[in-house]
Amino acid sequence: MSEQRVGFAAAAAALIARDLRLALRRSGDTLQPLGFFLVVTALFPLALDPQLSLLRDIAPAALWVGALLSSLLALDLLFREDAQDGTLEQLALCGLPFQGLLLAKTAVHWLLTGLPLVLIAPLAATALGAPYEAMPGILAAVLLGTLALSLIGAVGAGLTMSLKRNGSLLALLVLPLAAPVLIFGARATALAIAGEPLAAPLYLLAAFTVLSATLAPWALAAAVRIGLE
Amino acid sequence: MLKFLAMGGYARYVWPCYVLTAAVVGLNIRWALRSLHSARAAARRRIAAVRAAS
Amino acid sequence: MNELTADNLQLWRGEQHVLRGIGAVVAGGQCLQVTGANGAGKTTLLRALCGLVPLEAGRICWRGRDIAVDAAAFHSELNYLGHDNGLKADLTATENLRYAAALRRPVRAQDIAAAMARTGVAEAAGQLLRHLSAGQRRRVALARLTLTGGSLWVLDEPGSNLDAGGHTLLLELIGTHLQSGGVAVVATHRQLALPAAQLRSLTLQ
Amino acid sequence: MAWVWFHRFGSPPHFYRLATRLTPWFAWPAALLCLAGLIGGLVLAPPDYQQGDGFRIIYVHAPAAWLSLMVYVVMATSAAVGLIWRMTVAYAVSASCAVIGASFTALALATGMLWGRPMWGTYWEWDPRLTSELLLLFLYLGYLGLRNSIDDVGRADRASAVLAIVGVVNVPIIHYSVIWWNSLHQAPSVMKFGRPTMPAAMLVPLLLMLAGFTAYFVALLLIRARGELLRRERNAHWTAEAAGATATG
Repeated sequence: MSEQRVGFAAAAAALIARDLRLALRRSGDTLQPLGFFLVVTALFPLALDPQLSLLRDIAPAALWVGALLSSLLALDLLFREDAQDGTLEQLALCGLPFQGLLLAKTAVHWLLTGLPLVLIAPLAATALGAPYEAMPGILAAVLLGTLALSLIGAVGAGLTMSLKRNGSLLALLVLPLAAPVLIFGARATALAIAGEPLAAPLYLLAAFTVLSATLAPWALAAAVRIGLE
Repeated sequence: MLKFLAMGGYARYVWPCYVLTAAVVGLNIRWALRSLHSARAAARRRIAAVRAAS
Repeated sequence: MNELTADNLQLWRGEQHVLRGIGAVVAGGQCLQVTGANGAGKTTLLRALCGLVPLEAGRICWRGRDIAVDAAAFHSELNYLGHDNGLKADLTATENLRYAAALRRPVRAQDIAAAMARTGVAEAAGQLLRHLSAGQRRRVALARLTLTGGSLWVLDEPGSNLDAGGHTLLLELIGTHLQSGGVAVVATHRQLALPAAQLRSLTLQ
Repeated sequence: MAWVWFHRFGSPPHFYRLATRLTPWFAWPAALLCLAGLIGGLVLAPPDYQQGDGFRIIYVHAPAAWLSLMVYVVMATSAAVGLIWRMTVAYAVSASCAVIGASFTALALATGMLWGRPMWGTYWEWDPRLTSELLLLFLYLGYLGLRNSIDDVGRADRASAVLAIVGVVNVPIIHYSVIWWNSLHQAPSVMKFGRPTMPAAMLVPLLLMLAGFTAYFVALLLIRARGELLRRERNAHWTAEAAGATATG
């Protein structure tokens, strides 16, 4: 039987198209983390003081703790369902580079949960008293931060995808590893709000994101293979 | 001897540290030995079962 | 020459010694029928043959080469159907088949329609898998099998949820696969009505 | 049915016998080194000009902090060896490290807080070292959480190996980002304790304690690894003799 093979790019594109179509069909799954992010950031003023000047100091913390937790919330869906209905093992057995396919899946996951977070972060920041000039800085920091979170979180999701009662284990695995993202991201946001140059933390955050992008594929493929056993 | 125990007024902080350390050191020894003995016992049970079966 | 060989496979699942020195040779045009009680390790053996489960000892070779050495080449010729169908409930049958095939071979829309007609689910083409019966979903999975081909089929109880017509269809599909020189490993509870020459059998305790 | 077989890489029976023989060679030196270190540290070393006798906590705090980090590195390297060459012995070593590492990280935290109390007036101070130690404890808890939630030994080994490797790459990054974060808000904390500035009478006991704790860890590791090896070499013939089953027959 002549076996013309399909290239990796075509297969990855099909996988991305499939996941996007699925997400559109079940838009609930993608909107939930966003709702969660807005609720968390809205809680801080209630807990503190309506004065914008005061909120401005805690805005970075509120934004980034909210971003961290909502990314975490969305991560659990990443592999769990595909592992249960058998599509993930088909990916593992199709003979194409598994790391690439999993990276494509993580990219779609970021498009659906990370990017919307980036887009509404300015909205939440303004609600917390951030001046208009701070928006570009906040956008850049949240963009890099959510990318790093998706990459590290995907490894955690792979490790816990086939565990029955996963509960807070995913958070316990991912949050310590994401501490640098929180530190550099919040610092960059604080500088952006204060109008000072924020190159230093932004570059450090970018460096961490690049490191995650190099380390995650290997760890992701290894974790998912073990989960499929 | 009493002056030694007083630790120059820091006794409240120094001795608890040493007690804690002794506890952790001791506990780890106990856990390690217990883990080894339970593993050997399990191995003995498994081997007895295999011998009984074959 | 298509040939699958396995020798001295050893594997534990927790405290249970599931695979105890399993050996088998399946040449082109032959089907290895794996039988055994529930929990005897049929699924574990099949997943081990696909390379999904790392073995504690033993070797599996496809065309004389250890599958761990060049897994990508082995997997590109392998087609695995597990207990669950490997299909998405929120996609229609056609979409499922298109995306499944996209991982392996370029296929045209009419190939998909032909495969679904072949397995008797043509009428369910546009419906979400979620709305189909278990038997229909299994037939869509069989359509995926015929669509993506592959010289080695590893099927884990392919007949589950199938009606009588479904079983005869399954035997036809396996028959044509074997005639074209393909190799099949099938875990089943019912004896496969295949000619003796093509059938080898392995029972797990 | 022949169930006599040996794992391809690294021969478990050899390691088991070696571990049994070597344990006392690490246990006794550990005890002697620690005894010498304690006498030196608690009795002979002069009080610190700034912290008085309070500084003597260093003789348990520093070794515990050193152990917490070294054990994680040993755990990750043996996990990597296990994952790459699929060596049961490496997985046994890796599995033995976690509890030891976690308990000494907790000890380092506790002693750090007790040491901080007279200095800072509070039990907890977001000092870069204490914060890194706290994050390291979370890494250990994550590792232990993952390992305990998988029942099959083989899968638990491989999954926790991946986590340990990802963790060990992040440990320095977390440490330096915490230092970077801490240096933003305040001057480095007063507990600056550069080792070279310590006079010999203070330094020697510290080195003795560090060596003693390391030897103690190796002895513990050898004991635990023997047990873990038996759990993983389920059917090999040599386990009978190791488990003392031959005597009872």
